[in-house]
Amino acid sequence: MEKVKDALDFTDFSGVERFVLVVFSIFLLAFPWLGAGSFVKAVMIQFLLFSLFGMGWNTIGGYGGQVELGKAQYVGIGAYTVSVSMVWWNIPFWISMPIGVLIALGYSFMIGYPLFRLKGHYFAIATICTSLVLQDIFTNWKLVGAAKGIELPIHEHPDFLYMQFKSDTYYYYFIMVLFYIALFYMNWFRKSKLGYQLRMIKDDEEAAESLGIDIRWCKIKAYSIASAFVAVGGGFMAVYNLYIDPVSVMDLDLSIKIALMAMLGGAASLWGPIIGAAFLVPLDRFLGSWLGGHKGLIGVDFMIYAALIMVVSAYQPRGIWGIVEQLRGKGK
Amino acid sequence: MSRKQILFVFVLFLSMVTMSSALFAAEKEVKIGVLYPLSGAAATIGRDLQRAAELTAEIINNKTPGVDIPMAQWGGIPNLGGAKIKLIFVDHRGEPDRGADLAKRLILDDKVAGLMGAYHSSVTKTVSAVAERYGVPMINDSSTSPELTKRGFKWFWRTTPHDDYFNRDLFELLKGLTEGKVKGIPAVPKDKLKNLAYACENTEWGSSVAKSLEGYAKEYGFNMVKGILYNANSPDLTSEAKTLVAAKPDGMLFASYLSDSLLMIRTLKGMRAQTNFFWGQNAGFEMADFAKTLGADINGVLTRTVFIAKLIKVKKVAGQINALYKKKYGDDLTGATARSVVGVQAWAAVLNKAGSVDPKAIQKACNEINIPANELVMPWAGVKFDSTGQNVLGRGLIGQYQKGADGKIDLEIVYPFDLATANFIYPFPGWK
Amino acid sequence: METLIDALLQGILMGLLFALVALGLNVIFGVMDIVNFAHGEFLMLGMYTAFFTSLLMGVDPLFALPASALMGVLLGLASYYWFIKYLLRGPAIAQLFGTFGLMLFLRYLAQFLFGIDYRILQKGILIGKSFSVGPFIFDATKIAAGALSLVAFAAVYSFLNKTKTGKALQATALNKEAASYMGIKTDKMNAIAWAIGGGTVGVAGGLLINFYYVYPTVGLLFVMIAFACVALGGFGSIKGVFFAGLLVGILEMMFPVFGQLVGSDFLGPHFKFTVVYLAYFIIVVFRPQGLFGWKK
Amino acid sequence: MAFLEVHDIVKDFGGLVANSNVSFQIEEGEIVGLIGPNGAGKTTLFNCIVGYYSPDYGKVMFKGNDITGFKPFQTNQAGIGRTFQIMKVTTGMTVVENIMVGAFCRTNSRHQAREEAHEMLHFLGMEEISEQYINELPIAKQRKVGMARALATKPQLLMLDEVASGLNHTETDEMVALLKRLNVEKKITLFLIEHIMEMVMTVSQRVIVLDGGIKIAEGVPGDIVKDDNVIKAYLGEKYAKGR
Repeated sequence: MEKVKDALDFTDFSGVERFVLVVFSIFLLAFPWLGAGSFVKAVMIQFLLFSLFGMGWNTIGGYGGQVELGKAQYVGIGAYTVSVSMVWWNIPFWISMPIGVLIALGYSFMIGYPLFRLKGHYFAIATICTSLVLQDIFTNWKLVGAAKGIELPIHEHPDFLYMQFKSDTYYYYFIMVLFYIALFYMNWFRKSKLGYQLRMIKDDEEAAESLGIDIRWCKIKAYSIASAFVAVGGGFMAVYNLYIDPVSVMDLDLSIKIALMAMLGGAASLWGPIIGAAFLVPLDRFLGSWLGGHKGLIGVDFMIYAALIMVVSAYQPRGIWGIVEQLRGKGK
Repeated sequence: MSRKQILFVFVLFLSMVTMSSALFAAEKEVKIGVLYPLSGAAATIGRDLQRAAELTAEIINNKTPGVDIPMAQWGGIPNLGGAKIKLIFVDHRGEPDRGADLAKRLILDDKVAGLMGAYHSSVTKTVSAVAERYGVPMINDSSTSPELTKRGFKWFWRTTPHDDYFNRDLFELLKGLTEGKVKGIPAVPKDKLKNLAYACENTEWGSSVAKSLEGYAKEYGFNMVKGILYNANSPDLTSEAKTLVAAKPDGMLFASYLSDSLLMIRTLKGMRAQTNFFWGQNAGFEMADFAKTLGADINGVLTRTVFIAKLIKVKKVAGQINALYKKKYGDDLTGATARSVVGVQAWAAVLNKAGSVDPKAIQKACNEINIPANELVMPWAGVKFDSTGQNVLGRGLIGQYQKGADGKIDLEIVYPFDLATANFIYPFPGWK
Repeated sequence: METLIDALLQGILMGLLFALVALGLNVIFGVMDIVNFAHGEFLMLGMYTAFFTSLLMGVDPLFALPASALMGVLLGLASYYWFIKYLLRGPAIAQLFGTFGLMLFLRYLAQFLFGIDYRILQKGILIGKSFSVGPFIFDATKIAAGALSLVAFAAVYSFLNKTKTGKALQATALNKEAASYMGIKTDKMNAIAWAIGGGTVGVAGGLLINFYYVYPTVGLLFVMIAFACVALGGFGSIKGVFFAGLLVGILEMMFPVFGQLVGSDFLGPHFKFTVVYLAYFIIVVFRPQGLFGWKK
Repeated sequence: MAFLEVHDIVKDFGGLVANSNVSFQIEEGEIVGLIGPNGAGKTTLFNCIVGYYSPDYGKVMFKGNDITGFKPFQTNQAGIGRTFQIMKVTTGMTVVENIMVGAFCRTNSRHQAREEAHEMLHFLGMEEISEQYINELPIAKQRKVGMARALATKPQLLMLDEVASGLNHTETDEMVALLKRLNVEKKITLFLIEHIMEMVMTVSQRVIVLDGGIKIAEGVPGDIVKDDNVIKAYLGEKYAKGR
């Protein structure tokens, strides 16, 4: 009960932040009725999805300070579990998604145990490698469609059990609910024992160890939590796109995007991943959509995107949220 | 200014607005959303596809002298009051989820009458799923995964033949070779080309080609001695090439994109690989850059395709449209780009038959359409969809790169036998 | 047996090139503790430089090497002074993403400037030539690339160990603070590291253009392997990256042959780089500082 | 059975012997100092006990349990706290949050941890800096935060690494008073590495002297100052300079 209270308790934030949160929430709730176009709606879904990913990454990458660049493998595990069990055994989404999360958790413990022997850059590159290995395996694994991927059967009528709807509005509200669960969880997490211990580990591993913290175990736990988060998002991707293949759900690009958004928004802050996704997702989609069709401008959208990443990482390594805090005269 | 004057100006302004909108209304449009990979790994192909589609739309929208098909004299869709086709291009970068989002944009925001694209079979899968969900017709011009038309979709049609056709063509050619049907050479004993080996890139397309090749090899009584799937993004294909060469096959079959096809041929050349023939399953092998880059090295290499510039010898309209394209962009049409031309042609014909942009009417028109062969740039018997949405009148070509008298490398048609434009070079003459 | 030896030799040739690509990455890392994601893009620009120099000036691509080396050095210096310097204030993760941004920027700048076409050189002394030794056939370009890679390694190695600047560079790599007390300017050392890093990868690009095609995203193919090489050999170790490069080359070449010998289609070439990544993971778990690493 | 027993600790860094057969005991409630010249192997010995290094040979017993080869977090959970000579100056957490992390060692409740952290700050008289970041504090305060953090894990034995280095005279006196208070009020056994002789001599009940990795003397401060070996190894040099 105390945990729930903690999760819903935002009182340690400033009045402005809470006000923005309320306004933002009202906006999110009302959004489908504001008459925005479907592409904007699709972008909003992407935004919420990547916020979810980013919040997950933030546990290990932000609070734990570990350069984790292999989250896509867990997106893939979530997406593949949902797809495979739906195509083969006709298992509803609401059963297969938790199974996917469990598999992701189990796998993350298995991988995390050796992985967290490593530190710094060795760790970062090892996370990339594990993700690539899993992607290669899925690319060649005939049982799960290999490179062809898996197509989910389209149901004639909307079906809540299998999460199939005609209108994106339903998907929107579904991912929004997931987003809020994640937000509340993260709000609890940052105040939890593990949250504090991770921040200590990030600051000073030696000192953390002397304070009775089992560093490796803490990191593994955070890594697994992050993996569970992205596996949920992966399951959503499967029912939303109705088609997955190793490239769309397991690529290195996706791993980097997840980490990049959280980091750019502001790692180790509750709002960071949300802000990051709110900047980069629309930037990516709208710029791509506007400029992509124009000959002679191919690549310009990426250059703008890249320049933004460069400027933020050089100017304020704590990300956009860091800039906001700086402007408000808080922190340094 | 007095009130009267203001009123006057206001009325004037209003009337101008109404007039101009009425003027614009006269220029009616039908919007078709086109999804191509305009950036990312397949951007080169995407660019060419876009060019070809644009050119075709221009030909249909404006009366074009010198192109002898009825469509070129329409100046818009006749049954839609001369409405112009407006293609809205979007860039999916080869990402299925981006394709799906863009398809929603095209359908719901841009209110397109239908969709076309998306080259990558994987993207076509998500895009067609969106189209199916919203009940909007999609004519696929350029994805060749056989599975696309095996899904029971009601809003999906495909003009191009799929990979099964092409792979069967190869074995038909081989069969013809043993029976002496091929232009310019006597029959080859079957045991001289019984053993085959393939190397296919390991994404959706390559791996399904591999599967289908194995199936046909069995059916036609050939022996697949080695088959490998490889990663097209590999910086080095030496070990793949070695594996192939080590199997000592009579023929090597490939499904490769551009970068890996170049690397593969160069690597094989470096090893002085010996075999009787090389065959490429389109994509990399038939792109303009393939011949430009490899030059005389590929004298004798085969590629499946649906369009070869030499077709202009046997097909007038192909020559005319090709000339327009070449004049504008400097290249000949290829299998990929010619399919894009047919895609737009099919859309124009369907819209004209439907006489409406109502999806139901278009659906009906698609199911009933029958475009005669002489209106297409392709050497097909026409465009006519079966109940799965597959065009049953399409057929593939097999071309062979041959060094002409002027030393230039050109694609000659060697299959189907009735369209052959040159003598078949067999066996592979060896590396330069 | 013959195929095994052949694979081994080819693997060594390829490995030398992988090592050369990874060398610059490791010099930069050794001195500054930064993993440069944009390294592959340096390679790509080196390739373009050699390509255009050779094409426009009509010289053989081998003689375009100095141009691409120069391009690499300038690129390294420009990146350092105009961008990387400002990244150093932030945590490691911000640095990583900073260089990632640089990577995207350079890649799409190249796409904007040079277009998306694949470009490959047609003419050159060595291009398309091969010769055989006994049962083995070698690409002339690959032999040349391997030999020049050895030269480059020797040059960098002796620079680091024989010259005063090189020793200062090593001192900085070992302990930045101590080195700066001794009057070594960290800023200058960093810049030199970037110059070497860019220069060597520029050379690698110039060599690569002899048998590989260039297009804006070509760097990605090589940079992942370079990462694995650097981490495998040990961050900051020149010797390490050399042997790790060879190891990766040999592994990549031998694995499919091995699969063929045991008659398994499963162990085919489609897993050849998977094996490299897996090997990295396993080795590093048992030896967390890489094969030759000395840094904690 | 003594509170902490160290038997024959040997630690060898690739030929460089840092500790060689060091043995000693500490009784519950004592304040023991560990001194020696630079490079005598003091910090290595500390690290061997706490678990940052595992000794090549020898045994560490704490309250009758063998804790040799324990990881640092395990020795901490067993009841040994430690401080560091150098606090990493980071901006990630405020003072109170730092101390809370220590308190989390014994509780899972955030509210209890926060309460305990505030109690600790109160005990140390540092409530006014609770919301500051460590890098905003002077070095003496930083040290105290480090101690507070370790104390929050409720250790029975607290090992302090050069807790007085860099402090001025008043600050050192305050530190001495604080250590004594800890020993009396909180019943914590203290074991300190120290460089500043005067401080060790005033605060310790017993002193152990290391030189070149070997224990050369052990006894009450009064005797140690007179010990020939110690004077030769350590004091001698220093006194000689002084004169």
